[in-house]
Formats: sequence, C-alpha cells, structure tokens
Amino acid sequence: MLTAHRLFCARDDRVLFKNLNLELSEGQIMQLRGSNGSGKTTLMRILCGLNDSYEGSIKWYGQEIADQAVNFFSSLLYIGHRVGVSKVLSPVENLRWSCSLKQRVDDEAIYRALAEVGLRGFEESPCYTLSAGQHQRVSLARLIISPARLWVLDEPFTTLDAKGVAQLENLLQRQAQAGGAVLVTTHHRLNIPELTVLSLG
Amino acid sequence: MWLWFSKLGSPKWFYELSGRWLPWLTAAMIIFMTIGLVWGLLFLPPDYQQGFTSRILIVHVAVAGTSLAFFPLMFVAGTITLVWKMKLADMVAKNAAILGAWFSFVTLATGSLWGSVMWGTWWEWTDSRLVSMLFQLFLLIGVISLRSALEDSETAAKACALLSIVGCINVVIIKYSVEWWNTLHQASSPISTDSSSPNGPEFWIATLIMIVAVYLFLSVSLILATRNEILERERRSQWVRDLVLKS
Amino acid sequence: MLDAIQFASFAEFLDMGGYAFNVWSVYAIFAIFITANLILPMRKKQKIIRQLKRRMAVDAEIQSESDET
Amino acid sequence: MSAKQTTTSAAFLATLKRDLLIAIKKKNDIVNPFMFFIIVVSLFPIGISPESDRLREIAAGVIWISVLLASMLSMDNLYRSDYEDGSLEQLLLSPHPLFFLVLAKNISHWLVSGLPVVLVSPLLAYMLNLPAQAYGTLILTLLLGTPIMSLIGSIAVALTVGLGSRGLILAVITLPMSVPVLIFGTLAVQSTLNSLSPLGYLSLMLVMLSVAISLAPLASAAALRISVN
Repeated sequence: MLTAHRLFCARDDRVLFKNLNLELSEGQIMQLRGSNGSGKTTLMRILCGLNDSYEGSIKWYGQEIADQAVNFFSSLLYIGHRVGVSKVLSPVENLRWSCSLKQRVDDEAIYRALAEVGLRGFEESPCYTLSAGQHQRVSLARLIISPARLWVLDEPFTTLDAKGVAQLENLLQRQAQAGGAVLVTTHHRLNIPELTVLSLG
Repeated sequence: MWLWFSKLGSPKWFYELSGRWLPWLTAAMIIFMTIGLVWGLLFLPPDYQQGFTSRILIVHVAVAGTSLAFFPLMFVAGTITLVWKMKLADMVAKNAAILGAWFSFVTLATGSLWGSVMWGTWWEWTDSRLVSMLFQLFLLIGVISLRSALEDSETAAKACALLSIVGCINVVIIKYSVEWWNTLHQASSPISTDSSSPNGPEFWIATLIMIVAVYLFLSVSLILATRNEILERERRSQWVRDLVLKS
Repeated sequence: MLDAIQFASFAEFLDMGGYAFNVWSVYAIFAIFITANLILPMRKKQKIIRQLKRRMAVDAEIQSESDET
Repeated sequence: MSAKQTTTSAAFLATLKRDLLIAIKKKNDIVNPFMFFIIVVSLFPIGISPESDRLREIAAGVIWISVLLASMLSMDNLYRSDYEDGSLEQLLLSPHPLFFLVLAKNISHWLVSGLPVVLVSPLLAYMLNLPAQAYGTLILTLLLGTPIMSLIGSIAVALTVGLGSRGLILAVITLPMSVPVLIFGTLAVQSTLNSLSPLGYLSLMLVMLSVAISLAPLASAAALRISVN
C-alpha cells in the first residue's frame, strides 16, 4: 500500500540515505533498524509527510501522497518521540482531541481503550501526575481507537514495562491480521513472528 | 522552458555565467559611478533653492530608489524558494536581506543629513518616506535575525522565504498607512513637499546616472556575495574542488 | 569644459557653499558603503578558498594514510 | 470508515475547546500578560506626567502600545507547548485543512488574551483621563485590532516555534508589522476626540481584519509545516 521509490535525503551535507526503496503491503509489520543518527526518525517523518526535504517519490496505493494528502492523512496514525500528550490535560481530554482530528469518537470508546492500556483510575487526572510510561500508554490508546490502516510508530517501546511491551506487540499483530500495516523503529528484539526488517546506514 | 528554469537554478551554472558577466558589470559600474560623481560634485550648478545641498540629493535619491527594489526582489526569491525549492534563490535572498539593510540604513543616514539642512532637524516623523524606510529596515533586520537564529539551513531558507513574502505585503500596507497618517499631521509640519525636489534637467540627468550606477553596484555586490555563498554551500561538490585547485 | 566647474578654487569646492559637513558626510557614507560592500565579499572569497584548500589538503593526507595501512 | 470520519467543523470545535481548556487550567498564561498590560499602562502617568490634559492626549496611544507589548508576551505560548509535547505533529497530520485548525487556535488565543484586555480597557481609559465620548471608539478599535495582532503574531510564533532560545526575536519580527493597526487604532480615537466620525478608520480596520482572517492562518499553517520538519 505504501511504496517509496529512490528516496534521497541529505541534511547539511551529510547524506542520510540515497536510492532507498521501500514497499509496505497489507498485513505487514516492518521494523526499521539502524544505529543512532542513521536517519530512522527522518525517514519516518518523510514517509508521513511531515518532512518534505527529500527527493524521490512516495506513493499510497499507487498515487503520490502529496496529491492526496487528505486521503492519506485519514488512513495514517503517527506516534513520534514526543507522543502528543499535553501535560495539562487529562488522558480523556487528550484523547478526545487527538482522536477527533481524524474520526468521530465517543467517550465510551475512550474509557474502554484507556482501561485496556492499563490506565483505569487515571482517566481524569492531569497528565503531569503520570509517568513517562503512562504518557506512552495514553498514546497507545489511540492505536486501539483508531481505524487507521497505516501505523507509523517511532520508538514506542522505550518507556514501556515488560507487560506493556507484550501488549503493544499484541496490538501490532492484531493490526496486521486486520489487514493494516505497521512501520516501527525500536532497539528491542520484537517477539513477532512475521517481521520484515529494514536496516539503515 | 522547464529545462531552462532548472538550469538557471543550478549553482554551478550561475557561478560560471556570473563569472563571465562580472567584469562587464564592474566596468559599467565604475564608468557610471565616475561620471555621476564627477558631474554631481564638480559641474552640477547649485539649485536656486537648495544651493549645493542638491548634491546630497543625487546620492540620496539614487540609494533610496534602489532600496525600493529589495522587497520585490525578496518576494520573488521567497516565492521561488517555497514553490520550486530552488537553492539559488535562497542564496540570493540571504544576501539581499543583508545588502537591503545596508541600503535602508544609508538611505536614512543620507536623508537625515539632507533634512538637517532643509528642515533644520535630523529626524522628521512627518516625512512618510523616512518613516516607512525605517520600518523597512526593521523588517529586514527581522528577516536577518530569523535566519541567524535557525540552525538548520533548509528550515531557515523556507522560514525566511515565508517571512519575506509576508513582510513584502506588510511593507506596502505600512507605506500607505504611514502616508495617510502623515497627511493628517501635515498641518503641524515644517515641511512642504514642493521644496524637496530641485528643478532643472541637469539635476535629473545626474540623478539618473547615479541611479544606474547604484543599481549596477547592487548587482555586482549581490553577485559577489552570492558566489561566496555558492562556494560555501557547494564545497563538497567536484566542480568547487576543481575550481579551488585551479586558483 | 573646465569653465563649467562650479567652483573657482579648491577651498570653495571643499566648502560646498557652506554645507561642507552635510555634503561631505553624505559622500563619505556613500563611499564607505560602496567600498565595504565590494571589498568585503572579495576578501571573503579569498578566505573561503584558503579554507577549502586547507581542508582538501587535510582530506588528501587522511586519504593517503588510509591507503598505506 | 468514511462514516466515522469527522467533519472539519467538528475538528475545528474540538481544537478550540481543547485550547480553551488548556488555557483555563494554566491560569498563569492568561493572568500574567493581562497584569503586565495593566502595570505598563499605569507606569505611563508616572513616567510622563500626571497632568490630566497631557494624559488625555496620550491615552489612546498608551493603551494601544501596551496592548501590543502584552500580546507579544502572551503570544509566545501559542504553539510552544504543543510543539514540545508533540501535539503539533498530530495537528499537522490531520486530514482537515490546517487553515481551520490554526484559526481555531488563534481564536482561542484571542478569547483568553485579547478579549480580557478589551474588557478592562474602559477602566484604564478612565485612569488616563480619556473623555467618555471616546470609550466606545476605543473599545471598537481594540475589538478589531487585537485579533489582527493575534493573527499576525501567530505567523511569527509559528516561524520561531522550533527555536530553543528565541529571546526577543518574536518582537523584532512582529512589532514592525503592527504599525498599520496602531496607526488606525489611535487615529480613530483621536478623530472621535475631535468630534469627527471614526467610521472610516473603523471600516478600514474591519477590512484589515477580514484580510488577516483569510490570509494569516494560511501563512501560519505554512510556517508550522516549515518549522516542524
């Protein structure tokens, strides 16, 4: 569904990658590997359309993403280093906003998702009282709610505990089985059988 | 057409072409500058109202007229940077901002030196040209400081391009609103606009020559600075290496 | 042609009809402005080329060292 | 899936609601610029002259300049915390036109920072001895002018949001652009004081506001895309 062809990206003279080809199809989970500074995050942001300093073409179902931004953005869910959780708001308030940017959502679904990621009892407390791992979990609740076909996750495992890691792996597999695709960076060894690995650098 | 455009955007091509033009432009600049200055300083008869201070005006009008070119220039360069991502346009824009700030400053300085004779004051808020030139200077300083604050050169290029476009629209609005504001305050002003321009065809011919000279200077200086920028940004490329080895 | 010169003597030329300070300041500013914006870029170019030469020399040295090993 | 998609107006409202909620929870961000405004205005009589005639002449200008300075202060927070916690990326990846989402943020910012200033201005005008007949005009000019400042300032904030330490660069960029607003705002009040109709200036400000509403969010949106790279 997502194909990138002959990508080239340089940042201030340093070539991050050149002639990079990538194909992500339905039901696929792809892990990006590479040392620090090899351009994993940059590649992800380029593929999401957040960063446009690249050359080459990126297609979503055979059509350039730039030509169908609305279509592409509504099928995409991206969670970056900064997970997009405001410290001032509570988990529920955060999700109400970030989900409603893409789809209609009712409070019931939000509460259910929060319970699933282990945040029962924290729904209404402001996020600055929560830990970094719990922030990550708030953002993972979006994965449960979202109908997006493509997930792009940048280091989603870093702050999670063992239980959280297992749960996220489970979520990824569920997404793949449902015909979605996942692009993920992590230094963890993922416990997922059908995993494609792309190494950078 | 498209080929020509992308060729124009190639720094190497520009470097070679400008290298060929530069001697001619410089020669033309020297000729016009010499004629303008010698004529302006030695031969121009004193104006019947302003006496020898009309010699100030020749320089002032030439610099002021040329500095009006900067915002259109940066507008075009900014649009090209944002739409076609052409690096060359950004290199020009970067140096145009700095040179433009110089021009605005010199316009203000020479203008107030002239004003101190004609109006008896160094600064006159009721002169709309001075006031809008002051704000043009402020806006250019804003663009320059934004560029120096942003570290990533590509982000800086696009951000400055956008700010220049917004700034250009603003300069126009500022110019008209300041003029309006002035007409309302003119009653209390010591200036009458009629006396500010000396008569006599000689004066205008001398000024015209100086304007051409200053425009030539603008292009020479901008080309020199842009060429430096090209050398710095393209320092890894083979053609710059060859060039350095040859020199 | 020389009789078209507006000044009878050099002193008169310097005096500029009594506005010496203003007129000559304007021309001084103008001269500084012009020369600075021509000379500075030229000097900068030489500096850039010097730096690039040095860097290329260092690069070549590293290259030859790595070739030997 | 399309049935579950939100309309743009729903996303607009959600963003507006969220920003207002954040503003209410972070009271300092509202209160501090507001207090700054009041304090700056009350410093002028001490610095210039306590004579009521002198004050009357400068009242409109003093209030207007203080408004500009206060809006610089409050502006800084418009996108900053969103940038730091990653919410801004989510905003950019929304399928809805960024224009409206940015507009929602600007409106919410104006509601919490511009509107209070407008509401308190009669009190300050009284303290500065502005004749009562000019109150209406002053409030109208502020009502039209402060949103313009929010919209223009938003562009500059969006351009500088990625900077670690931006110091005064925001003010250096934005304040020169505020000149037209300042000119017409004070001229309108002045002409009321001279018993002339301020309608011409007010309608000019209205034109400026509508141009700003239709163009500035576009520029802000482009600036955000540039900054979040």
